[in-house]
Amino acid sequence: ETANPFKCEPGEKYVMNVMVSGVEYWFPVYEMFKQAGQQFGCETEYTGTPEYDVNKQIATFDQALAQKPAGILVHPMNSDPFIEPINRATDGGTAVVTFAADSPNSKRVSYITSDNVAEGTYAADAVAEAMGGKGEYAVLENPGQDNHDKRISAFVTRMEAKWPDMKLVGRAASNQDPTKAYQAVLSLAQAHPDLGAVFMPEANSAIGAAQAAKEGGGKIRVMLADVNAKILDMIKAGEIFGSVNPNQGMQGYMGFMLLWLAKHPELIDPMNDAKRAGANAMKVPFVDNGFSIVTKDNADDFYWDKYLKRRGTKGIEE
Amino acid sequence: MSDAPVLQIRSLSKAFGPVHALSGVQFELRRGEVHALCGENGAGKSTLMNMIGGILQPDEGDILIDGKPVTIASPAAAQKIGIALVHQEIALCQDATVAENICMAAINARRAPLMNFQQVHADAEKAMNRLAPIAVRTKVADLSISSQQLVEIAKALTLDCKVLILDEPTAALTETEAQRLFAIVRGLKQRGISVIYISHRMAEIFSLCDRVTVFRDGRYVATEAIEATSPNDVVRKMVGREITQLYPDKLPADAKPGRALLSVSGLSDGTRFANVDLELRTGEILGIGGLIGAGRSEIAQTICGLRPATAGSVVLDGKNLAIRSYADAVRAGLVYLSEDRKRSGVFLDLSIAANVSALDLGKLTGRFGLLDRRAEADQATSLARQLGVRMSGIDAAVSTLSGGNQQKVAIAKQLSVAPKVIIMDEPTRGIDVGAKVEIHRLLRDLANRGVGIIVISSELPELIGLCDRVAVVREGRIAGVLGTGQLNEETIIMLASGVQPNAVYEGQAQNVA
Amino acid sequence: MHAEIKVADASRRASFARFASMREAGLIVIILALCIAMSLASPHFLTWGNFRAMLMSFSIEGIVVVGMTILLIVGGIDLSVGSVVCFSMVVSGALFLAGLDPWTASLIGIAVSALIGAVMGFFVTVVGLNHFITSLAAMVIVRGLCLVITKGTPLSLFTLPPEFKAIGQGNLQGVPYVIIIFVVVVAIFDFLLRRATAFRKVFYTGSNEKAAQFSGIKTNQVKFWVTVLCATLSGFAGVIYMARFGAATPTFGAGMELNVIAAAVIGGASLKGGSGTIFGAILGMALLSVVTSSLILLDISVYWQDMIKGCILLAAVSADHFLHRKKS
Amino acid sequence: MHAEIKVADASRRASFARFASMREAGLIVIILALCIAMSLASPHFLTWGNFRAMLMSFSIEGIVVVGMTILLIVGGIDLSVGSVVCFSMVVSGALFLAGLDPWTASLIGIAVSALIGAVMGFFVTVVGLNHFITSLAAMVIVRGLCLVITKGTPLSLFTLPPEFKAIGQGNLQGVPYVIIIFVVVVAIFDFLLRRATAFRKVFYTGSNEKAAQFSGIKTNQVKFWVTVLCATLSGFAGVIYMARFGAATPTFGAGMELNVIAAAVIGGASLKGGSGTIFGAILGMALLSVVTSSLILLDISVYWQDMIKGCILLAAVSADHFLHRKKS
Ligand SMILES: Nc1ncnc2c1ncn2[C@@H]1O[C@H](COP(=O)(O)OP(=O)(O)OP(=O)(O)O)[C@@H](O)[C@H]1O
Ligand SMILES: Nc1ncnc2c1ncn2[C@@H]1O[C@H](COP(=O)(O)OP(=O)(O)OP(=O)(O)O)[C@@H](O)[C@H]1O
Ligand SMILES: [Mg+2]
Ligand SMILES: [Mg+2]
Repeated sequence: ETANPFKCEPGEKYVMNVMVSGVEYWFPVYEMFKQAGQQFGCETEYTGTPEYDVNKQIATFDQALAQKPAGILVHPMNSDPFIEPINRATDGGTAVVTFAADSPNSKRVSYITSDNVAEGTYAADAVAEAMGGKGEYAVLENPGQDNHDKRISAFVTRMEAKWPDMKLVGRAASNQDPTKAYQAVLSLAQAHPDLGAVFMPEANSAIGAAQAAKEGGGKIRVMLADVNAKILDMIKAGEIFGSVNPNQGMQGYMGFMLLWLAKHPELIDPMNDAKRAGANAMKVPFVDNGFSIVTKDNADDFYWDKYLKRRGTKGIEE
Repeated sequence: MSDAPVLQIRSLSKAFGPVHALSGVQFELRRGEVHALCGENGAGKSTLMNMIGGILQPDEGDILIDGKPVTIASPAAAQKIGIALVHQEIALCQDATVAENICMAAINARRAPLMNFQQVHADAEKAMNRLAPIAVRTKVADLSISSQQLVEIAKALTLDCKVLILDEPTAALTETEAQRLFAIVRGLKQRGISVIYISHRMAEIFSLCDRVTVFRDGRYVATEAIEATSPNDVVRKMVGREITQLYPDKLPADAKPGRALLSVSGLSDGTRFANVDLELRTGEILGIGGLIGAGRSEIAQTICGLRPATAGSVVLDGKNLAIRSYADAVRAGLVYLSEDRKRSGVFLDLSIAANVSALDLGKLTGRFGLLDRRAEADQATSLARQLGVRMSGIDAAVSTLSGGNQQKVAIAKQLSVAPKVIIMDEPTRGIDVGAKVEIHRLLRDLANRGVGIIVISSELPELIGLCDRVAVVREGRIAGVLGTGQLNEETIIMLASGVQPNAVYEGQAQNVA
Repeated sequence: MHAEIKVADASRRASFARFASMREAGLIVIILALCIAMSLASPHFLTWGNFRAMLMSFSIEGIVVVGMTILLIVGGIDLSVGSVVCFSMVVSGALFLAGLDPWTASLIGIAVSALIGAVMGFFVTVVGLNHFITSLAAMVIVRGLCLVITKGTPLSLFTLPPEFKAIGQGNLQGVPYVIIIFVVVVAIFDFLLRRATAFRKVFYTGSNEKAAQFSGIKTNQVKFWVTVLCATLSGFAGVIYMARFGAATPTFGAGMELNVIAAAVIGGASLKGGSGTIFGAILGMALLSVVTSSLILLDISVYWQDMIKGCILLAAVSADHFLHRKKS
Repeated sequence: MHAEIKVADASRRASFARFASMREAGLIVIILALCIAMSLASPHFLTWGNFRAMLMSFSIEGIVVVGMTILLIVGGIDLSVGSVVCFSMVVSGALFLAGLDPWTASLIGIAVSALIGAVMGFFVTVVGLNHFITSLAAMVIVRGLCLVITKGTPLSLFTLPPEFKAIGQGNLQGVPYVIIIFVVVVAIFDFLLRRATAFRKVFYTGSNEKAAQFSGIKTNQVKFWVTVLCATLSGFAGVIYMARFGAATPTFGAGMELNVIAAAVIGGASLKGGSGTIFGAILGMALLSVVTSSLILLDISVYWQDMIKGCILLAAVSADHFLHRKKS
């Protein structure tokens, strides 16, 4: 009798929860999350703490949970601290899917991310190829943030494994601060006049690093992960070599799907032990949303404000 | 053993960098005596006391207690061997109550883990009431400087000591409180407690003490029994010269009254005083007397715009003074010297020169709004010389000066401008006899040159000796104005307290007993 | 009978006067006003779930606030609290992973936190540096130690025994242990700070160090022990965080110091020393928390959250200031 | 002849004594010692390129340090500097993108920064809040405004005309304009702070506010204008950052306040007011910068960098303290 099962009940609400909620990385994720929600006739909400603080993020998660939503798409700032809140949510009937960072030991039903290791690996290949497989490179780090650390270590590992003539000459902590990155790259360039490339796992440092590289005569290739308008402009101008950018849109869209499915396991009659074991039959442990390589040629397609204008939406404010 | 003096100092020296505060001084305190220590400002009196009290360590020399040499490493150590010190500079915890301040040493020594506030309040009340009825639950920050001085004394009195050191305890007190203190000191003496008493008031020394030791320039000069000496003699030993005239000549009685420089009428602040009328004429020095807490300082501060008035008017040199802040008053030529030099008189961390120039920077400002440092130095040097400030140089921080010398810097600041009227609140507080004479002469000179001078003082001889007329304040009202002919201690005390003088002293006697 | 009414009236008035004269009265009024406004604006506000979330969000940090307040009273400051919280987590966590039982590991974690406090106390009292610069250096050094120990990756303490995790995650008839511990710590220290002889010396030292010395108080000892206490409480908080999160992240607690100091200052502590109460500081913390969670509940756009939060904070502090000033 | 030598000797000794008695002497010695050690350890240290890099890395922040130092001297503190730097960038950037020429846009950016200072000054002097809490609220509010204006994404100011970008990126015969501007600002304010009448009042107010009032100084005015000055200099720094990076990022400058305050305190400013010099504060900044870039030059592991940095900082400050104390 139900012509279309892919519809939400009235009041069925899905929430996305993040830390440092004011930064743009999340916006495309939520945008597609929201679009999926609209297509299903669901309510969606964007929540999180503006601060970089796991304790505060958990507080917002708990608050969202207190309103008994159907599902939460969460980016857990640290994995283990979220075990208890996620389990509490799941036990209370709220589906939880993690994205971009995982809480593997919790009862979340799915995890969707781009592959940090693949991102780091690709970045390494791209840099090394451009340098003819030979030269000096350095990395700027943000020690302590898991996905950033993964990208860095994948980058370095790949260099060591596949590009024996690429030499790692420096590691400095820039902690997502453009001025620190600026100083670090200037210092590195002093110590290593032949420095040919620098890689960093996020976009904030890149602004400072690129400026330093430019002042150093433009010999240093700046490679990073993530993009924003400024980075895109610099890529187009040749001041930044390139960026690996996760496919945020799919992260949001598929994230919603995974949540919705997890909330509606009754739609299938599982051909396994899920029912007897009391497990969620719609569990999809891992989804890779892929990533793009942003270079001069395709940079134009990644501007967020242009996308918003084209779509006529208000982004996270609805 | 009982023959040994309670406290003996042998060839003790102390230097602060290039300044030799004390060089080879000696001192001896017998059991049950009240021993006065005299000397000019900066002679090293407080420095010596600070070493006995464990706050400073001597460079050379010995301190003997009961004949045995001791090292007094800290104030706690001093207390342990029975030395109590009332500091010249008030050192109280402003955020704590009077009671807690008074009982602080006891609280510190207390073994029980929890406070017994009832006991603290009771003990403090007992100690405080011997001196003055100050509510022990008030925060010290809410007290005037003179009340704080009383708290400081009460604090020392609670200690179980055999040597009590009083470093200028009466500098901010009026006759009434001073007399109470003396009665207490005499009681202590009877119980065999020895007292070192530092003061610049000769009358007090000669009525209270048994012996007197004089220091000059950080050196020991002499020790005499009180009966064997005279105030003039002590002053001569202190200053190194004879002081013939203690106070400058007053206006002749038949002099024509000058024009009104400052007229205050109907001034009220809504809380502390009401309906105050005052008039200051050119050529005269007007005194303001009264008991502690009578509201003298408040009246003066209100006249100058340092506190808000609710009613009344102030006319300065014929012009109605409509001021919103003290800065306006200074601009109009009306300046005020605070009685509380530490809290509002000087900048302890800044240099002497910077302190002296604080009141009128405009005068020292050259082109482009830059400070003329040479003019600043000249001004500071000349005023410091005039007032006899003992210092290592005008670049020294005021905190390195002795109490009296800090007061001189505060006065120098007022004198650095050329105001129409100066109101001085306890100007000679802590200042030695010689310098006092000099300051009084300066004030008289200024008065003769047409500058209006108002002196608020708790020291009756100063009011009587210096001023041409004295207005007496009682509980926020002018109780009366006394002219030259009427100026004597009894009349002032009577006006100030509203009782016959004899009755006042009897009341005190009962209180003490 | 008429007289009786009057008496009751007078005593009511007296107890009202006592309330109004409390330093904390203004804050309580403001927080209540905010809560009432919020419960009208959002049906979700006045729910146990929401209150639990708010309480949980500041209980552990509240323990750090206790130490900071006492340190502020003595005239000090500790910028390293966030690092020390993290260090305690990391040390306890690493020891647990190395095979120690979690209780011993936690005790050691708290002990090394106290040791850090002692080192800071040494630099402040013996070397003579000020608290600001000492604790700033400690903040950087201790954070560095966390990185060194963890090599930058969070320690996963999934294997912590449930009875240990219960400290952070369990509850007693619906009331989380974390909240109970918080309330007990606050109550004890609030009481001690008001009544204990030893803690009065903290006020005296902070109010006028010289005067305290003149009364025989060994102010350096006082400052030393308060510094140690603050670090120890931070270490204790770290252990509870570990139990709560089941993890030790090397970046945890960054920026905590500002929040903690802000709470204490809103609650009446002065950076100049000599004043402050624990109850007030906790109210300050509560105010910050209520404001933050209100904005989230009202679904205010994240772009506007910070701005509105700051404005409410400023308004609340100004209102408190006026209420308090009128009183005195 | 003998006498002549003596005179020369004496004058040399006198000028040495004058140097040794400077508050900054200790810091200079320590920084030089670090530099010598570094030039032995790394051949790249003693190069113009490296010094240029170090100077560049702290020159713009150095302008903020100037304002902060003056504010600390008056007894205030400003936690909002990082936010205001960012706000000035964001406002100027947004206005430029809206079509204004960059110079006018920058002037407006600086003006609104000054306005923020004025609002803070109002709350401090008229309402009577303290600087800490006022600037904390301002920090949050202004950061929020940055988010509101940028909607969370960096403004790309790629189209800034080259003559404007030159402020941040160009150089005059090899010396970057940024360094020139920095040196000029520092020199002017150091001079003014030592010599100008107006700035003398800052010392009076910070040293003893009540005594300053009793000297006819309108201390509230002084505090107000110093607050405005600090915010204005932050705004100025923001505009230069914009010219350097050609972007306005809404998260820029977070955490800057601690660095800036640390520099001033290392350089001799006291959180209690009344003391501090600009030259000293800049040396403090230089010390922090030398340490940071040394660690990078020596290729120390990132995990150890923080720890070593903190230890050097602590050692340097302790050494300075001893040098200074021996002198006095
Ligand atoms: N901390 C210090 N640093 C430098 N000099 C000091 C310091 N303390 C005191 N002096 C100097 O030591 C000398 C003696 O000072 P002291 O306070 O003992 O004088 P005093 O006799 O008590 O004077 P007064 O009657 O004014 O109180 C003075 O010249 C003073 O400048
Ligand atoms: N609550 C307070 N806080 C700070 N200072 C106060 C307070 N109450 C009074 N004072 C200060 O105390 C002084 C007033 O002293 P007091 O009330 O004893 O009057 P007085 O007649 O001047 O007495 P005396 O000068 O003999 O002490 C003023 O300088 C005033 O500034
Ligand atoms: Mg003295
Ligand atoms: Mg008075």
